[in-house]
Amino acid sequence: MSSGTVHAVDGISFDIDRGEIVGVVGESGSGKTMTALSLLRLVPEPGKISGRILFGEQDVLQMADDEIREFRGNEVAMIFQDPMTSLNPVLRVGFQVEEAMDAHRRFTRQQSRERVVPMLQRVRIPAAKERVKDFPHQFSGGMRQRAMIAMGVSNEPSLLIADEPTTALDVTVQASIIELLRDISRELRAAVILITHNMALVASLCNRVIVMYAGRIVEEGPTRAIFKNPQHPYTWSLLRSMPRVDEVAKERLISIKGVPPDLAKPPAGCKFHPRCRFRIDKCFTEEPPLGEVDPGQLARCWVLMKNIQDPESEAMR
Amino acid sequence: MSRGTLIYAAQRLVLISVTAVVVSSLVFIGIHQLPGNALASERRLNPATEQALLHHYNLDLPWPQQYVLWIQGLLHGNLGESLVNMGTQITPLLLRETTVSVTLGLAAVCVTVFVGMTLGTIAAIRQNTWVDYAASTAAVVGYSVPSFVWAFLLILLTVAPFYNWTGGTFYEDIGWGKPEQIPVPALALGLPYAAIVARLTRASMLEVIRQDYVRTAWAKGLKARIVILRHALRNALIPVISILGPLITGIITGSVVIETLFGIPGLGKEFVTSILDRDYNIVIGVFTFYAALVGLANLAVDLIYPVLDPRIRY
Amino acid sequence: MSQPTTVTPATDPTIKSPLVRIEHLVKHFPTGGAFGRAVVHAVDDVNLAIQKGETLGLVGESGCGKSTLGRVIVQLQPATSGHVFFQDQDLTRLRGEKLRRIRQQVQMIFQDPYASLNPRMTVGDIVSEPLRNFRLARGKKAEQRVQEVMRVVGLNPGFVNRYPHEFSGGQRQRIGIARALVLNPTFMVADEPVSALDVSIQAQIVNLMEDLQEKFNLTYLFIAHELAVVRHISDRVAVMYLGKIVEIGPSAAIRDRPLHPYTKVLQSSVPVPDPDVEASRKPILLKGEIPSPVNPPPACRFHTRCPIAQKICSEVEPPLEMKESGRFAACHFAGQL
Amino acid sequence: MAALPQSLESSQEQLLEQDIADHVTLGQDAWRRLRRNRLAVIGLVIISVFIVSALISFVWTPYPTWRQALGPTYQGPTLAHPLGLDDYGRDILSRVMGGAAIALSVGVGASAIASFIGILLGLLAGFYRGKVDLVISTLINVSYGIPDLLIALVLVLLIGRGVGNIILAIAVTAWLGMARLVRGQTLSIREKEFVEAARTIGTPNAMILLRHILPNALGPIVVQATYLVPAAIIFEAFLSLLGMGIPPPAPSWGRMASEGYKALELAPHIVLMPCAALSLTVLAFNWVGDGLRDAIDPRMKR
Repeated sequence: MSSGTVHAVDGISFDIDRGEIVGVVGESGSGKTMTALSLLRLVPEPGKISGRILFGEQDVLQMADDEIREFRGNEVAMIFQDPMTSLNPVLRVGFQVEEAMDAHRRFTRQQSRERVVPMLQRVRIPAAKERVKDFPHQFSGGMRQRAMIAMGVSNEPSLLIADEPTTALDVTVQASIIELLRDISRELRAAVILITHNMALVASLCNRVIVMYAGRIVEEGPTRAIFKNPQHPYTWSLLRSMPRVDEVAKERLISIKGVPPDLAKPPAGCKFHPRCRFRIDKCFTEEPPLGEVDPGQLARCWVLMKNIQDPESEAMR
Repeated sequence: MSRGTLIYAAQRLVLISVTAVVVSSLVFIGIHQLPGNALASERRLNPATEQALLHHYNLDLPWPQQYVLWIQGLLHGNLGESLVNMGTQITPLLLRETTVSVTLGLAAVCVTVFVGMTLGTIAAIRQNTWVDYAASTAAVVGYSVPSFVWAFLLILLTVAPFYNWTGGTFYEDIGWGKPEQIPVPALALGLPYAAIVARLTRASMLEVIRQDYVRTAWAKGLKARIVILRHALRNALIPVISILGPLITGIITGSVVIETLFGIPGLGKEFVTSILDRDYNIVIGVFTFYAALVGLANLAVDLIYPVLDPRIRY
Repeated sequence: MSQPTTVTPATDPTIKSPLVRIEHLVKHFPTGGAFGRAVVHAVDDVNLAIQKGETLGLVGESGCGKSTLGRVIVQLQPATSGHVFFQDQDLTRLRGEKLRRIRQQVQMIFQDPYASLNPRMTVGDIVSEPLRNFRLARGKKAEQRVQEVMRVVGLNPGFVNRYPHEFSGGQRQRIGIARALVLNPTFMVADEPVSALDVSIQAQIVNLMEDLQEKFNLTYLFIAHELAVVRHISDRVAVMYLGKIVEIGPSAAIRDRPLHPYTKVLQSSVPVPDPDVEASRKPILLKGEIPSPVNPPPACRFHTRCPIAQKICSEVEPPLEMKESGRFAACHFAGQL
Repeated sequence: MAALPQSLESSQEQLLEQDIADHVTLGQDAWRRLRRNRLAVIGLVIISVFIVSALISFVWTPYPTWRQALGPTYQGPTLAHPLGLDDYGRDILSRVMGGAAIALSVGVGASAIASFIGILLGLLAGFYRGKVDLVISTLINVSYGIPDLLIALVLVLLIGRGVGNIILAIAVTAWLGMARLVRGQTLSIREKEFVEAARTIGTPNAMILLRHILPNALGPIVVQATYLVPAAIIFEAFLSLLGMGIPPPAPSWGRMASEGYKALELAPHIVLMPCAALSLTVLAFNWVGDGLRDAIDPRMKR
């Protein structure tokens, strides 16, 4: 592999309000996980973050080590993709939840201990009283993810980041975890960032969607607008490249040709142009800005889908 | 200790005994295939005395019969009599020497584990700093220098002037049994293996630090000390335990050399002496003891696993 | 086939010219239980027929035995009992050279595009290995054939001397397809061929497989855990739960009116990329966990979690019987959820 | 074989040249990484120096390695004798050079024999499993229950002390580790999808072993074989120290150390010179081994 700077995430900026569920969609390597990790300054070495991450009035990137420690798991909690590996295998599940509360001064030791079982009950772990003493390997994947959520919400954070929380789970389990996330976010009145590659999940859960490609936001807007009226060719093609469980006829899928770019050597101009079926000459040389296409909807494209007549047959060519 | 663990340990003890018997049987049979009789050949004996001696040691019988007699003795814990020093019972002799070897071996294991794990952990959490480079370099040098060279260096640097050393095998001249005599041979034995443990601990620690559950621990807002000690180190030690078995066998091997060099009256020195003296009865006896020792050491290591890792149950 | 009057999916009269017929196929694994007696019931009494030229989809959650079934069909693992008839040859009876010969006809596409290609071989070596194994072509002729197949699957034939690690996941999956295709097989088992790929790449592979089927008259068994993908590509779908097939039927029929409650649950669990549909979709949430295949529940295996289970479900096992023409379901209360 | 159509327009994805990373074979890649590893390069240089002096020692040494009384016994380093003289007044430099030949031939010889046996048995045990594996694994596990030095000592007693016999006595136990490694590798590689794929395309067993399993286990095998060389060198020194090594007057480093040990305080150079040569050789091999390991498996790199 060649060395050099990989701009996993480049020029990302977005806001999120309390009570909102924002979906960040993108394929592997699009930088969505890195964005989430940078919010907690958890980007692995030798990664660097620059810019500003404002949480209320505080800039996360300017915080001292002690402050960021207080911030993590307290103000902002994170749920990771793989529940099989995200819990420490040698510590009891209950203890790992208790520890999350102990790390911050919100509760006394005694209170933390007493809150563990109610927390596990809140995420609907059956027989929580008995299972609190179990080790992670005695839990199924779905149960572990519930325990992770219990850990995340135990300090009643104001922002919850869920990084592909259901990808590693079976569909039937997935459905119940999504329901749980929906309820929890309502109860907590917390902001939620859902990071996923699954467009359908976003449609089901989020108010607002951010679509990422090659480390950039390519489209952003209210969920309905993005799904009903996508303006970036990437969003548009992605939506048509997936078979739907409720689809009527066996239609041909629209495929996006080629492969996502190597971020160590990103293409010039628009990062999507090598795979784009609607590109124009300008796309090869100049990167488009993220511009407003409709009230509240932004897209990074010179062309925009609304300017293309009959894109379906164009894409099938 | 759970019932399952006790049953497991009991099964292993039976297996260890069987292995010890099988190993010594193989050596017994192997040695009895040697040409000539087993009595030391240098001594000129008149035929009558020789016959009497052969009879005394049952050497006049065909070897399968000797083997049956020997096995019967072994099952009663009797390993027979030394061929060189007639009248010396082997079992009590080897038991006495085993205490010496085990004391030394345990000290060496302590050196190995404490020095190795501490160095490895520090190197891992200070990854890519001069501390790490120094520790890593020390580790390669540490196990590239064999135990006996460590012994020479340690003698030259410390003990020689202190004990007014005069030459020859060291502890033979001044006797063995004082606690202050243990550190030097224990260090010599332990240092190469400490280096191996350090390398492994470092690698394992670096692996564990990248694990998802450690990231979870950071994301929870735990203090760095807690993340390292509670979440990382304990998991990092699990693979390190797995080399303790072979490592103990290595230390036992090394002790053969170190005991002989230092003149420490342990099993290893007994083995070398008896093999040079062709005292086959003792040679076979030492094999029996070593097989049991290695087995017990490995059992002890295996019993540590479930303590560290709840996923392992016997 | 003890009662010739009963129609099983293997003897489905709507399958006019079956290429593959699976009868009472069972695969049990011994597992390291207390005394080595425990057995994983990975595949239990499966009956199936696959029509020549069709795609049969096999869908189920992790651990349901769908991959094992695929492996037993291509004889990567021996069956515990039962038969796999391929053009009237029983594959489970074939050994050694005869089994090797049949592999010209029966091929497999694997799930993991990274693990399924030997990292020490070039693409050319990988794709030409089947030709060498059966001495079908050598030298220039083999080279030509390899380039031809590479072009067909959409790979640049100039890359024959490259190693797999130089390709992306989707390209590797194409190499795997080329390796299977080079022998001109009639039947392909595809074990989760798109699960490990990025969404934008999945469509490429699905489209490619559809095209290849049309051009070469291939018959597919397409295994996946995603109902949407399976139904998209398949003519008929079989749903598996804990080692048993619980429902088989034409794709469209299964979408419109699933007969087995488990199929219905699966269907309702999958989100759809449409906020309007999602606003009204109510997933049917299952209680409890998937039981262990070591001790599957008695009678109907789904009864412990089924929303409409009755007493009879825990007492009498519902047979997988024909409910309508070409539709089978193993449920006492089929179509009632 | 039916002809395939030339192209399939509809699914043909135009593959662009830049989609493909720079073309490097795995071997070239590993070699490039090894060359960038400073310690490994130093190790290679040290080993070359020892190999060259070992080769020279066959035809020429400053003094004959066996000639005694070249000067005062126990004499420290001088211009005429850069490493000094030993207790018989022999030239230590000449003897260290001669010792290099012995050490390297024992090390490389034992490593080669042990690797051959270990790879063969490990492959068989891992690939065929069942009874073959049971026999080989039992053999390995029982042998692990006894310190290897004891076995070697008894063996030397039985077969004698020539260089060949010493190599044999070391290899008799040294293959165990290699066999265990190769067995483990084989067991894990045979479960990989590409081996299953090889079976589905009708590859015969022998070819699966040679073409698919062995090349993929080669990395760890090479590393282990490299580590076996210094281990065997130390082992030979152990045997010599215990008086069971290559018989005098052959200048084995271990024997030199054990002879000089009596005068450790009086003339430490007699012990330290061969010990330094020994440790340096071992260190060099370990550096190369570490470098190879990092080069072959870049994930393990610091």
